[in-house]
Amino acid sequence: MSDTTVQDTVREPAPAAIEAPADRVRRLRVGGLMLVFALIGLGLAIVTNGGKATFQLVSGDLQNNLLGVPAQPVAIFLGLLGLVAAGAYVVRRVPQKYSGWLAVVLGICFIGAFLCWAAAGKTFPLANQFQGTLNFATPLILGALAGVLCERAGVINIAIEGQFLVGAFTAAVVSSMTGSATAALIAAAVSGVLMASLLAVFSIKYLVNQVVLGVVLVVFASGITGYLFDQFLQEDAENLNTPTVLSAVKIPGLGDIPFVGPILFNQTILVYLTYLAVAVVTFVLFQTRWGLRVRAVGEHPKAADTVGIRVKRVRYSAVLWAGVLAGLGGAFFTVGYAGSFSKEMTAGNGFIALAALIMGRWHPIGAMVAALFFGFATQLQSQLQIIQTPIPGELLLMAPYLATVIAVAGLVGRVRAPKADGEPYVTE
Amino acid sequence: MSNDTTTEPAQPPAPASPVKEPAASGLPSWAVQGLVSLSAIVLALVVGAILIIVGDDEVKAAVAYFGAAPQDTLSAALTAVGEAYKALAVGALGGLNPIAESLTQATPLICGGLAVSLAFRTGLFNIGAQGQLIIGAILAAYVGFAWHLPPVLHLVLAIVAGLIGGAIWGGVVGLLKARTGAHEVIVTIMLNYVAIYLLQWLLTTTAFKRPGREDPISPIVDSNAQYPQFGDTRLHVGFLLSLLAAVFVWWLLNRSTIGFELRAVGANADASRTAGMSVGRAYLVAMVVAGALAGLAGTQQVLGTDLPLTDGVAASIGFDAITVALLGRGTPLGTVLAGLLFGALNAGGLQMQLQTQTPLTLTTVLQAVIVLFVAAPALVRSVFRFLPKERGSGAVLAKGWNG
Amino acid sequence: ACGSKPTEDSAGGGNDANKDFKACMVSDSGGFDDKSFNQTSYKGLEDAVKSLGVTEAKAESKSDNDYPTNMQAMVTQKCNIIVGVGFKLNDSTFEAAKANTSVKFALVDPGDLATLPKADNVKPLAFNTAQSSFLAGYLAAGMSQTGKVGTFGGIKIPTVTIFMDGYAEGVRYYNQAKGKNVTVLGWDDAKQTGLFAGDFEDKAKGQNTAQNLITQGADIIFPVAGPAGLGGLQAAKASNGKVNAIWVDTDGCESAAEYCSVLLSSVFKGMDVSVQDAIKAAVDDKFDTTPYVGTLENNGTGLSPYHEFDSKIPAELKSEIDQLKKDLISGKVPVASKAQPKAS
Amino acid sequence: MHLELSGLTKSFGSLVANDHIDLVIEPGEIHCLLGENGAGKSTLMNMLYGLLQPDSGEIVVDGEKVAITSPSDAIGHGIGMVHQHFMLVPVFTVAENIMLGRENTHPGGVLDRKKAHALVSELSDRYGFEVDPEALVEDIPVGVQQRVEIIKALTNDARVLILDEPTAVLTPAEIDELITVMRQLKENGTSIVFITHKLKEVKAIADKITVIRRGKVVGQAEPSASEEELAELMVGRAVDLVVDKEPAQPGAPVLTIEGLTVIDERGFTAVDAVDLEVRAGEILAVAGVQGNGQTELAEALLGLTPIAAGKISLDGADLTGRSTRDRLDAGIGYVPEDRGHDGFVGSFTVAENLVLDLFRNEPFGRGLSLRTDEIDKNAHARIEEFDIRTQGADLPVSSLSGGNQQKVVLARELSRPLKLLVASQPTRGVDVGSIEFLHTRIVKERDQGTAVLIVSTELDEIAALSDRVAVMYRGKVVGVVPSDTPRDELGLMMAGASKREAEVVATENPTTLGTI
Ligand SMILES: Nc1ncnc2c1ncn2[C@@H]1O[C@H](COP(=O)(O)OP(=O)(O)OP(=O)(O)O)[C@@H](O)[C@H]1O
Ligand SMILES: Nc1ncnc2c1ncn2[C@@H]1O[C@H](COP(=O)(O)OP(=O)(O)OP(=O)(O)O)[C@@H](O)[C@H]1O
Ligand SMILES: [Mg+2]
Ligand SMILES: [Mg+2]
Repeated sequence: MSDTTVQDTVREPAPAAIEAPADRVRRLRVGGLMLVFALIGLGLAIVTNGGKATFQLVSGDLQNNLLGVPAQPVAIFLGLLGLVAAGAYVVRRVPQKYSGWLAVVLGICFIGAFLCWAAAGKTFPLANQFQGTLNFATPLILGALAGVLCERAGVINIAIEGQFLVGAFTAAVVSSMTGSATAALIAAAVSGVLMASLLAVFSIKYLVNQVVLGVVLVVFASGITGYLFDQFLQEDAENLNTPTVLSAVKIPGLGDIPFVGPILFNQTILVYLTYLAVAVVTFVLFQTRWGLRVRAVGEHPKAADTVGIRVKRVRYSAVLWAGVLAGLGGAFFTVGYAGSFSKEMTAGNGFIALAALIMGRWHPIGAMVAALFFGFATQLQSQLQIIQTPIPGELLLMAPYLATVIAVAGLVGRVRAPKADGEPYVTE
Repeated sequence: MSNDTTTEPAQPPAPASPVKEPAASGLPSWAVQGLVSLSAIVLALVVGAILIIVGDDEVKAAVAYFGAAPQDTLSAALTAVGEAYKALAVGALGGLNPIAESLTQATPLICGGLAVSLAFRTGLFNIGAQGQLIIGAILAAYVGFAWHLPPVLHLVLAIVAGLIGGAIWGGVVGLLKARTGAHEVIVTIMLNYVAIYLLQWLLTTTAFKRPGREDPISPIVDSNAQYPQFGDTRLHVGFLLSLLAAVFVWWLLNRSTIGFELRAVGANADASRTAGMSVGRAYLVAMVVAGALAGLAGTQQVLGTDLPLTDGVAASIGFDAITVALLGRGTPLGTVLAGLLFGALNAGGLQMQLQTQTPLTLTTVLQAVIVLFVAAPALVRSVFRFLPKERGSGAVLAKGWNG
Repeated sequence: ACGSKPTEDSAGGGNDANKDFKACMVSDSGGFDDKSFNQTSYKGLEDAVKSLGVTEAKAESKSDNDYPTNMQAMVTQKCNIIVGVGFKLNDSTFEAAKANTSVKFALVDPGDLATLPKADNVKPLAFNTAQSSFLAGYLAAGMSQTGKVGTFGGIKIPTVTIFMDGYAEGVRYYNQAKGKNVTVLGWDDAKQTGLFAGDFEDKAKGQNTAQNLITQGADIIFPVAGPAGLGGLQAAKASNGKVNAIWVDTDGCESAAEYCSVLLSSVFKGMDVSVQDAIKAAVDDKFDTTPYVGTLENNGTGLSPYHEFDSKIPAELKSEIDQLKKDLISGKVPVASKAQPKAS
Repeated sequence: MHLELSGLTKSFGSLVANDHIDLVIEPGEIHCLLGENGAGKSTLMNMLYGLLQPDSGEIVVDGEKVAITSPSDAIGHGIGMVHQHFMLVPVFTVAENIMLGRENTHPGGVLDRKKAHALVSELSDRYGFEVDPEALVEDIPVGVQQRVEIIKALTNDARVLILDEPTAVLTPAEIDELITVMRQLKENGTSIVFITHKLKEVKAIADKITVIRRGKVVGQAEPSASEEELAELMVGRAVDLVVDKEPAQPGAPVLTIEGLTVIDERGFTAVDAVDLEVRAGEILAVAGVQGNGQTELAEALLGLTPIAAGKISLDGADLTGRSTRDRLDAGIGYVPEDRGHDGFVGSFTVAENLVLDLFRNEPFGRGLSLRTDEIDKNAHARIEEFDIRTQGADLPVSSLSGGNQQKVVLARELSRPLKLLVASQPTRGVDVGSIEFLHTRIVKERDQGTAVLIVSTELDEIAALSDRVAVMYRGKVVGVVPSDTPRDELGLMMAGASKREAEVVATENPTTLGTI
């Protein structure tokens, strides 16, 4: 003990016997929710019809690539497995580090049991489930990534919906006029950047409250695209609103992997751009100089300023790059997937993207997972409406939204925004 | 809008100077703010004029021979803009009926705006006024048409039902936030969808369908359950309730112990917890009251203007309310003023459409641009350099997700 | 921008025989560009302007709040006839009609005729699209290679499900007649349950919804979802010829020409014609208030031309459809849908 | 580097924070700035560093007039600064914080983390700091954060280094290290502007002392001047540096803590089975290096942090599991450690903050309604009593200087009858004049029979106030010692030594400050 400079920077880990009260609350809350789901799963398993549940593994002809399983036994097995996982979580039979996986196991078991129940005696197109998930999720991912970039830099982006609309509009018009997919995507990105520059200038330069600004920009985008649609596109749809939809490009090799290949690697360029965007945004944010600075100005702009970083400039660049992503996300609604533009066609997807980014804790991967979760739920309800389950259609329509609330309240819990998110940086 | 700045929940990062400095022009600060807001509206109208000119058929026709007769383009443009704005002004303010119409349009916007303001002052961002309004409207309408009660009592019960409906829908958000930390932005967005699907479903049930009709439309509520109207206009007592609600919110925030707690939690949750306040309870209370206010807006929709319950009952009031609230800087007085502005624009916009066939989408753009400029006094100043300087014109309600 | 100024007399142009007659229209909150009933009705007004030379005025409603105001504004503008579009305008139309007995009113798609209030100056314009959708169902069943046909709606309301009802009945009739077993995915008319996108705006969602039907084997899609339904046509288009579709409300080859290549036909709803007729009657002083019900018989609804499929649809099927149309008109083949407008 | 500030003036509204300040800093000198809270020291330095723009006046570097409009200009002129409030990004690692703004990168802008890591290790070795480059800043104690700040400033190879109150959160041993580092830098020709409220440090290291009062330079002093002289120059009146304090008359135990254990959010044991007792009329000081569980102990007493085990009772009544509200109502007054975070609501007025935990009680609240007249009346009384320097009770507290903000918190807590006062770092960052007042006030509270528990890392404060001292290390109380225990010994105990070890080592290796 002669070295008087030794300071205690490290604390001893708590003895395993005592659990922090906050952890206990969380364990019981999450565990309780897991138990409820496990029991629902088991309950469904018990009422599952005899007979086979058939899952179609590869899109295409419904007669091929089928996997038939005895519905009830499998459901009961999954139900029990889920119950074990939930139970193990509640009584903490697995080291803390792995307990998250229990939730994943339960999730899979629950969905499996649920599908067995729903598809007993019918065919459930599993491959299409994933395909549809991706379709719903793609614009959400792009939008949420745009949000991540903005908000990591400290600028709240509620305007994703507006950026979507403008991107969709521009892509449709440019594609119709030039016939070029590349031109359309570039134009969408540029229009996204234009919208983003409004967001940037008004929030960074004119210090407008960013929440109001976002909402207003959505209104503005809906108004301006609507007005232009009314005044021009309506009248000359043939030349202005007949975009060419991107066609799927199969990636040689990867596209041939059974099951996942056709789903993941036979997609349009926009979907590949989305994959790329997730990877790039993650890498750039966390591994590059620019990313470090972006995160710094979003957390503690003054600290960044004191080390000579131009806070506003970094914010501008982040918001404008985000515009590229949001514009591309908008392009999905027209050239990326659905063709011609119609008013308000993004139908609130920008707000769902906003929710996904918060649910994903302002992390690109988290945002992607949240978007996929939402896409999965939406696609599932649509498929279930077709195969006719005892669940009323009205309830199914609400299900993705309710599921999100349950997931957020039960599993995600408290999230922490970048510290300076929404706060303009003012120097004297 | 309002000069109630000392109670702003937000502080720009650098604390404002502690001294009240007289405005450079010698004008009182509310006058300066008013002048700036007015200039913002003028600026927005200029932008709108450009759009009108671009979209106007006669102008398009005249542009075709611009080289031959440029004055035609000019006069066509001036006529198009002049007529459109004249219609806008007349539709909003030109007489008793237009004014009543503006006030009618403002009525639910004010209540919705208050719902957003109140939550905002507690550090919560309530995107869910839309859903809360819908649920309020559902319950109020149900009580209104399914029950048959004496006058006054019926109306009161229907209003209470609406308040309860909104309060429940808002309360869920507050409860989840307090208990689990679930972010209110996500929950409110999702509950908006749940509410609209719930409404659509209810409208297919016999309990809500109008007898003899298969359409998703409810009976009109009993006349006993309708807000009394002012004369022949569509303006109804609900408008007075909106003003009362604003007074109530003002009292709650500034003159009650509960409001003290809400504002404290909104401004600094940690210090509030340290001072013995229950942050969770504040969230719950704020969302319940906010929900009730949005529910009140719902009652104004179904009990006020002779409307049955349909899936369009909420229009976009819940979303416009966000703009209204924030344009009003989160204060009750500001919210009322912003609500009136929006009401006037809505009423005037309809008239502009009718008279000059200007699409409603243009009104939407105009609204957006006006708010943008009103919220950015610095921009307006840089355009109109003659405007007197005003202290603290920096951040307008700067505030993020972090409360 | 360098042309010469048009001369005065050519500027007016066209027919202005009745320019003192003002025909007006109020949309519901869907707006006039909804690619559905508002838009088609408005086309009727425009046609009337062209053919009769009347003056038009229109009021688009942004929300349900606007109906009374817009109706009143039209009255104030001294309209001779005011057309309200959609059942949501019933209340305000009848109210305005009562207060302004000298003005004539028409009401497109007012829902059940039997329970409609009576007024001396309101003409309801209803459509029995169950009949025409019956034909569409028969056509779809006849053209399906997979033995499965699909349909989906925007929101579950009678103006939507009436199409789906007729479609399902048509397929069933085909099965009975031919001893086949074509199934309908997306709508069970007995249980009144089926597939809905949840709104009328989200085209991508509509497309994905259609794609889900296609995955289940449907090769003819019948989307009843306005702009979101266009997504269904896009899904068909994206299938490269494997899947085709039938459009609703208007002839899709005209209103959504880019999808003509996948459209077997469309179930048109002659709102434009009936609106124009109502206006014409008013102009000619022959206005009456007997509800108009567009049927196969009066050609107020029916199947649009087959356009690009004209050559691909077997002649036999075509003639069966023609026969079926006659049988439906004569009542020999009954339509069960409860959503049909019941004339008073 | 020769630096000259002449006629620098800065006002905030009508308040002139700096009024024509002239200052010359010679190469290789350590120049101390002294002044009361709110005197304008930080304002002056912020102008020098480009964070604030002067209204008038100029900055001359090596004979050349320069314009410093942003920190990057300052960095460009070889000026480095350690700020009074940490300028660290809490969610970044130490290495990330240090590389921020001068990142080494691989091609394509990819961060070279290895280099940053090495740089941190190198610097912390060179100056004897122990800093883990990969630790998240929010996870490390404030003292270590301060070292990170210093490393940050050092990596710039600044020729003028501004240190704005760097020692407020350091232990005596850490201050010693810092002084050594400052001397090293001085030898290399770096000039240092050093701001502190601790006169001992000033005397130990300053070459030159400039005193600022109310925005004006009021004089220079020699390091040989006595503490009393310096204090008087600062405050403008004679200051009692030693609190007059009668010996304690301890009564019955008021606060009893048994086996208190707190597990923090990261799963570490922050407070480890602590037993303590505080009696009526005595001041117990909890000493310890920041991050050894004192904060959590205080928070647990108030119910702000849930406890994992143990029992807390006040006057025999069990408080365990009760809400914060109940505990405040039971007669606990609480001054939190981080006033800006937990002590007040910055955007609320002084008057509102003075009733932040009283607004529901008579006379401020009656039923649901708030009686603003009573609140105002109270504010004027408190402002008078505590000499809170504000230009009005209706101004936001955030506009007050640090010392006055602290007075607002203390005034509030002492304005109601208390059984127990828990005060964490009651005078952190407060000038000597205010310390005198606050200490006197706390002792007066004790003399009225209130039990007082002070949490402090400040040995001077502990010596001045305490009747007994409990030293905490890694969540445990390593010993409870009398208040006259030598400061070197306390310092060693705070580093984990037991009382006996500490006695031995302290006599063998006296520290600079311990011997002054
Ligand atoms: N007295 C209370 N009643 C109800 N809910 C509460 C109460 N106190 C806190 N909560 C809620 O419980 C949740 C967890 O509270 P906790 O005190 O752990 O959070 P916190 O201290 O704000 O978090 P952080 O440590 O990140 O600041 C929060 O949502 C909080 O609002
Ligand atoms: N951004 C600001 N806006 C308004 N007033 C300010 C601002 N910054 C500082 N002040 C005021 O200027 C005066 C000088 O503050 P400064 O921070 O320079 O004091 P200081 O000498 O560093 O005090 P301390 O010892 O408490 O750190 C104080 O009265 C303070 O309230
Ligand atoms: Mg200072
Ligand atoms: Mg906490």
